[in-house]
Amino acid sequence: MVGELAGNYSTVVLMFGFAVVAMAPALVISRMISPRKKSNPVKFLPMECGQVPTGEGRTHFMMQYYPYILMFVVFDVMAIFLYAWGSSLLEIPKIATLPMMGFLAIMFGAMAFALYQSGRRRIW
Amino acid sequence: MGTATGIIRALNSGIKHIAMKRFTLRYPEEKLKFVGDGYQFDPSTGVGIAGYKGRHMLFHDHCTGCQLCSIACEGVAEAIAMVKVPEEFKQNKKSIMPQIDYGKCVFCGLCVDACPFYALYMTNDYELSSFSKEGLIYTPAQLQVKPYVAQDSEIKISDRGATHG
Amino acid sequence: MLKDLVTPENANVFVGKLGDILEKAIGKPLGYAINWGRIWSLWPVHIETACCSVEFGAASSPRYDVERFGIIEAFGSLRQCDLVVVQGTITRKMAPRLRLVYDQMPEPKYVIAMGACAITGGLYFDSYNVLPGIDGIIPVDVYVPGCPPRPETLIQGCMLLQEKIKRMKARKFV
Amino acid sequence: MSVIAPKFKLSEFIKSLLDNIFWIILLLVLVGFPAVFMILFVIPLPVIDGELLTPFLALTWLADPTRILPVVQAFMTTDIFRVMAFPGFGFAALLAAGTIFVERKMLAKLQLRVGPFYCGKFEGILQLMGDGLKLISKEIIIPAKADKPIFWAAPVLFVAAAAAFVAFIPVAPGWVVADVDLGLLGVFAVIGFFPIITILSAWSANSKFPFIGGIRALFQMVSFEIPLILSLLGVVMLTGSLNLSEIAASQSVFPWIVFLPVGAIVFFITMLAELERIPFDLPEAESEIVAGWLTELSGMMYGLVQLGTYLKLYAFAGLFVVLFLGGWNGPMVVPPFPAELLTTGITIGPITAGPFPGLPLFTQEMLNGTLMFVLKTGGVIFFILLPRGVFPRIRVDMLLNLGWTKLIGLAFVNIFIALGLLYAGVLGPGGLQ
Amino acid sequence: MMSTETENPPEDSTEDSTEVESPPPVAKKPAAPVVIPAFEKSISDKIVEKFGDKVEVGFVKEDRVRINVGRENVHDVAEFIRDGLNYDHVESVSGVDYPQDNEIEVVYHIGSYDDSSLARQILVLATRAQRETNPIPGNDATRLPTLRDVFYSVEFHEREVFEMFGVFFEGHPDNRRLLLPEDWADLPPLRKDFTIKGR
Amino acid sequence: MGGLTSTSKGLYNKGKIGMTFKLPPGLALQKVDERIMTLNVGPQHPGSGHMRLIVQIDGDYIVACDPDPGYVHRGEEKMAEYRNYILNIPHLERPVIHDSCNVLYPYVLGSEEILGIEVPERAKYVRVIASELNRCIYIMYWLAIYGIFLGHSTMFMWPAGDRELLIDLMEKMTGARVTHAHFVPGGVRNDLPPNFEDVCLRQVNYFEKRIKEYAAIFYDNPILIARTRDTGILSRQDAIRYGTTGSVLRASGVDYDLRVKEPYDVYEELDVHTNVMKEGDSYARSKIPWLDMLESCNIIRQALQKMPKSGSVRTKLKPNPKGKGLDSVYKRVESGRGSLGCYIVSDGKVEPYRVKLSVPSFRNLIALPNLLRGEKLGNMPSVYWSLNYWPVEADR
Amino acid sequence: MADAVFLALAVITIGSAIAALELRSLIYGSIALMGTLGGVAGFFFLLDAPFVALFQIAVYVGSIAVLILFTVMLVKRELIFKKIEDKRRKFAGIGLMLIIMVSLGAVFLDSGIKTITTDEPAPDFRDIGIDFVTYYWPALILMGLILAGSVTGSLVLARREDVENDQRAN
Amino acid sequence: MTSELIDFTLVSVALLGIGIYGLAVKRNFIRMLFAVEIIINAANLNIVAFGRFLPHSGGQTMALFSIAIAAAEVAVGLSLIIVAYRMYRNVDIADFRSLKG
Ligand code: SF4
Ligand code: SF4
Ligand code: SF4
Repeated sequence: MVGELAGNYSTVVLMFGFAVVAMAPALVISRMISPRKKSNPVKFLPMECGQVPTGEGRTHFMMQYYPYILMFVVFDVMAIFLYAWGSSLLEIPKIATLPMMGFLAIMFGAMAFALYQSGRRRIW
Repeated sequence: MGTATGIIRALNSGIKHIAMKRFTLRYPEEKLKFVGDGYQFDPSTGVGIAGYKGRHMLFHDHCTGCQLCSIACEGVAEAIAMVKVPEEFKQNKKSIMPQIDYGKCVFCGLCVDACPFYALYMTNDYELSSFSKEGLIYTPAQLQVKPYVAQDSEIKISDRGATHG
Repeated sequence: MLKDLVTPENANVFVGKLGDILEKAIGKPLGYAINWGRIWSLWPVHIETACCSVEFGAASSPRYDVERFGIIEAFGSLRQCDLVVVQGTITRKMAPRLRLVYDQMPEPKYVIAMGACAITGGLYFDSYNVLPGIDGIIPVDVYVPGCPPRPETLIQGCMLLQEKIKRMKARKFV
Repeated sequence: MSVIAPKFKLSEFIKSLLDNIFWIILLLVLVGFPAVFMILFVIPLPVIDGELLTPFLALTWLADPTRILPVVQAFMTTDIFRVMAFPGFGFAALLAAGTIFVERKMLAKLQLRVGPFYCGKFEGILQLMGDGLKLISKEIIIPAKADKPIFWAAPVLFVAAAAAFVAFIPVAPGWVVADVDLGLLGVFAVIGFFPIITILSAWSANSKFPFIGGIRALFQMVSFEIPLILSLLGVVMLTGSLNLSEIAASQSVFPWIVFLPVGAIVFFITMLAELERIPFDLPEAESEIVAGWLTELSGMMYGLVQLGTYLKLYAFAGLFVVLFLGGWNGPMVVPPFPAELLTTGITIGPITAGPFPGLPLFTQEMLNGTLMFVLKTGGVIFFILLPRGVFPRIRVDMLLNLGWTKLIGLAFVNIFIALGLLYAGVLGPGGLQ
Repeated sequence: MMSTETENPPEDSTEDSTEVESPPPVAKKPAAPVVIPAFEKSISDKIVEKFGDKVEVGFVKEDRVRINVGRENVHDVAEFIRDGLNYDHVESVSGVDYPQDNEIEVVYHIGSYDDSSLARQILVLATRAQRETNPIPGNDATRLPTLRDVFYSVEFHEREVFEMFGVFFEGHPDNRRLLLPEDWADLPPLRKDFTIKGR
Repeated sequence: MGGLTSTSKGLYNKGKIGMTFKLPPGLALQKVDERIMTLNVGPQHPGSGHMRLIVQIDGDYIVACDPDPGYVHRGEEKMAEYRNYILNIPHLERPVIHDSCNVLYPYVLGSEEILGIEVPERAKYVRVIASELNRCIYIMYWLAIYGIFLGHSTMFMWPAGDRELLIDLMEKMTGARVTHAHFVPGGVRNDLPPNFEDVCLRQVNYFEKRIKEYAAIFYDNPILIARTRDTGILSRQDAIRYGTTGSVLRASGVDYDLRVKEPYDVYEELDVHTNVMKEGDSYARSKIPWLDMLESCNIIRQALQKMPKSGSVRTKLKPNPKGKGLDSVYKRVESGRGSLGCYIVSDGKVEPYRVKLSVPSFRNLIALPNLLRGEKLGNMPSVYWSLNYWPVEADR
Repeated sequence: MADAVFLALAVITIGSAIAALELRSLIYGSIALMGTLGGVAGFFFLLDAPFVALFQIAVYVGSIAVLILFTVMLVKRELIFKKIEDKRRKFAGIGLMLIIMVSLGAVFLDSGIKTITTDEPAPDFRDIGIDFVTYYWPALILMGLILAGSVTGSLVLARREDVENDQRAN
Repeated sequence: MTSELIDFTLVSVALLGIGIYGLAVKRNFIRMLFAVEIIINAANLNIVAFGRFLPHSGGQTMALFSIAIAAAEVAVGLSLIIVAYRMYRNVDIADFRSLKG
């Protein structure tokens, strides 16, 4: 039957949904029973250590560390690929480890280069 | 390896302290004792040396209304005002006595130093918080009251740490 | 017919009546519970204004440990705090900031004026740069005198504040 | 004290409606409860223990409360119960709340002080309740230029994602919310949501400090995800399964930490980082960026994020236990269920109660497994909490360096150890386990 | 009974000090100490030798030497003090207002870390700026050359003197307000004509 | 800023002065203006204390930092011109209430010289004991805040608790926890209480034992070392050039301690050891005060031994003492933060003509913008607080 | 049951795909894109390919979406929204879309796959791992090369070694 | 009635159409990237669906490879965006055209 495996995973969604259903009312109730005063013009300004905020709030990007995010996208793929291999390791012949080692070697090379690049903070 | 030993030493030190005695003085139940070894406090009259951070105590039968305390305080915090008191004292012809505003007083004790007639003293009654500013102004009648002193805790040092008790 | 009945006014009357009933039914216990929660969870905002902050620090040290009363020292952001302990002198440069901090905090919020300086200006009553007390800029709930107050006095002030919150009315339910 | 507003406002109306719904529920419970029994005669009832539950039987609960036990038992096998109560949300939230309290008390003890003490008569036991009540009655401030939908949704989603994470953790044999073949991969998939929620929440506040914190959190979580994933590969290789229950069951003799200590250490460190605990709490570093990405969250939003954080903490600790410490395996300490309760009932003095045919609600294995699991989880949580008292916070560049060089290297060492163990025949088919 | 010593009874003249017609304070120190310490004397001699009557020795006490300079020469003298005498940092810069002389004195206390023979010594370099009755800080004649390029450590001190006395330091890169509120519009507060209330 | 264009000769051109070398060259590109963000750190900020730092950051690096003190400027120097020599005491110790004996010390020494008073021998010893105790109290508080700035909450609690041992001693001695007003021209206000020596010795010994335990959790903690080593390096030349003082100076390798170099009161008779470290980084700056505390314990023990067991502690003053005509003195002492000078000008009236406190915090502040430039944002709290800076004192 | 889930997923996926392209705000667009990706992951679940589904969530939602969000936040200038699309172009695009949909859909509906249905169990996920290192191993190596190349290339692209050129751009 | 191959195929076709529409109409690089992602997903969906209905594990393997390559592509594409943004402060394709001249 198509789609029978999906039922197992539905509980995760159920859990997720239950948390949403249980927590959203908490916010609503909180909003209902909490006092509110609107009269204050500065109250809703962004908080900035007792100063009236200046400038744009969303301009901080640690570009010095940007390569790490780029690396993450690629090596995340690699790491989960390894699971496909690792979980079936007991069933495959030993010789079949070699391609995986080759794959790892290539990735190590790339990782070494990437780490070297990201270590040079001045170019980011 | 130095890093690993350092981390383990730090963790060890932390865990060791979980077994140590607590240092906390449980304040509303226990209060620090101001008598005993090394303290300069006279529990029978309730007065301490000038410099104790507690409210003042005024002996009505000594005060002559000479205003010297008020003058001394003027250079510090202007906390003392001289007010009329209803009773008559023979040493106090003008019937004025100091009234202290603890919202201003900084507990420096210069007024105690200044009083030549041994009428004003500092005590160790420090529980002065109040809901209003007016509640902080102590009239001569209030200043006359001898503070109730129930302070009995002091630091005890043992092998497993210092505690109060 | 029915359209005439379901007008905003009628709905409002209906809701208001229900709200009243509700208020009577569970408003009181809920208010009590909320007040109880507020009493035991006073988080002071992290604003140091002058030297009294030393004794404020001492009050949260192991010896006096205000966390026993649910007061957490060194809380991060003012958006999560409910108590301003004005720790001493407010200079003219600091006053607008203090006001801003107070304004930006969420309701309900309480103020403790700690130290002679915060109450009346104290030692600096004649200084050119010091405010004579903070009543002028923010409403104060409890005054803690001293220069600086002993941590015991501060704790006593916090207990007074708890007393005061207990008597305050929690917000109406509806 | 009438509350009639001069003008009709939809929000107020909805608010009042909600109140009324609450009120109606109250009435229903009082009046409607007896009515339920009437209805019982009309609707079809479930089969329990091969026996149809008749309305008559159902009504006899009133006479004999023990007869409700089969129904309870039947209910406990449903998904709803698992999600809401036992291995799911309720249990995790309880443990999370306990963690918060224990953290405060333990930290206080380490620092030679008392911690919460007066709230609740005994040792401040009600402190959390006080905090919760306070938070729920606290105003929620939405900054003026914030992106409102995302700002509102982020705390809820955070809790929900943490709850979804909890769903994968097996507590006792058979007691897991989602018993899936690819549990571990599911965990990775769920972990991937946290950086997104964090950065969206930080971005939506439109304020400087939250955004710095969010960016830091993003970098931190993202770069520790890879060592996290890699460090668990060893276990998967040795077990040959991605099902967390199977992995736990496979450790009945040795927990994997005996063979893969390196992986366990790496996983522990990455876990600390993913949880933003000291020494890796850079996204919330007060002394640098106020409260990091939590800066603009006020009132119950903050409370929800805290709840989510501690749910996540529990889930990670549980994952550590399942993967490295043998899950529910352990010596049997819970005594077997007294059989005479089923047949003769229990006699205390003059009163005899029972027999209880519905019992036992839980099997002995399940109770023991839960006990073992909770004990081990408690131990792991202790070690997660301990660094908070011992270490200072580290810096973001140190953190990234640590994650990308040292931890990934160690994780690969761990993989090769596992490979070596497998191919040398120590473990795996024909080996020890 | 504890012993409270009451040494200072009546202090009645705290506020009104009209009894003494205060002598106009002048920089010239009349009474030199009886024993002039030798080492300190040698320091002041070196300066006098270099600059002649451009400088004036205020006093030579134990560990303290005071040099009074006119505002034209203060930069040169300071450079000589640094390069020739091995003093290397300024401990404090204080202004003193002398309304009677219509001058504001700026006093640099200069010390040395590097030279251990000078460790005890403080060289007091005093100079005077013209005082304005109606000051407009920064835009009037109350000016002095900055010593920041000679002694880096005076940077914040000079900023402070600027806002407290209105002495503008020419050549100082960053003559902004430091301690006072941003909206301070009164007289510079440490001038003598700035009186505080009730006193 | 600035300061890199120094045209002067001699000492200043020998070494590399420029902090610019620390800036990664990519960051010198300030024209990519969107990358630069201005942060207000303070005054309501857990990592600022009572001041504001205007910090410009590019990603994780600080491009410029402009300290903005003055939030506690209370005009003490102006007030001092309106009070006589005695009444000045309470407010002149407020700048650093937890180091109040030391902050009052130069003023008292100076006014003694102006008023021409001799101090009894026993009073001098009492002063030394009080001042050393106060130094420890100050450093413990400083250490506590340093701990919390580094995110180490235990390191806030332990010092803050253990310092109470010494506060207890001070309380026994003077009656007050922090603001003692104990030193007056002519001696000290109160004699030591009976049996003080034993209590003092016991608590100081225990205190010393306690602070030695901080090594494992703090000073030898590898994470702390990795975090503070090589951050905010102040070279020896720069330390001298900026005129820094106290622990900042000694951490940069300058052996300068006024208790040794210019001993006041009875320090000549005591054996004082100066702690010097070469590195000049945050770690060294944070370790020096700790070593200082151990040294202070030694000094206290010596002083307790050598102190005359009885005798007067206060020379009586005339009422309303006056100076002898126009006079000026500059006295300095080594406080918990460094050399603290007091410049008193008297014109022969009952009030001083001008009192100027040259406070170490204010002097160390000059180093801050230079140290922070090119540093990572995460280092800001540790570098800032390692300067041994107490904002209230700097503002006066 | 499966049908209801299928329908819901289809609506979510297609709806959020449209939203991803049409929402004004790029941030919301990215969130909608996440919805699309998640919806496709849901289809994978329905197709009994949980490994692919979880891989999709972990990689697409967990990392690619993060990267996209980061970039979108970085390039948040209002310039992005300034250019208004050509109306005609838009209609042409819609027409193209409809043509493709209708023609391809007709082809599929017409073809034999309409009748294909299966009752066989789904392949086990372990087969994938075995496939990887046995039959498809050259592809695996190629895959490694592509990934390595992409990380190298993107790093080389994104860095700013040519600082002077950059200044010219200002 | 359970869902069948044709249903999945139709969804995939719809996604493909939307993707092509986006690619054709949108002038914003990031949007175009979105469109590409949608197309890739449509393809993946087809692959996996056919793999399921003609039971063969190759479908899933193909999909895995495809996702991985998509990740690589996104990494490179976003780097390109960053570079372009840094140089032109704009993410409009029309402006990139000026690169030619
Ligand atoms: S208290 Fe002393 S000084 Fe004050 S008025 Fe009375 S007698 Fe005079
Ligand atoms: S203690 Fe000081 S401030 Fe208080 S009344 Fe006496 S003199 Fe005034
Ligand atoms: S009351 Fe005293 S301790 Fe507190 S701030 Fe004012 S002067 Fe400082």
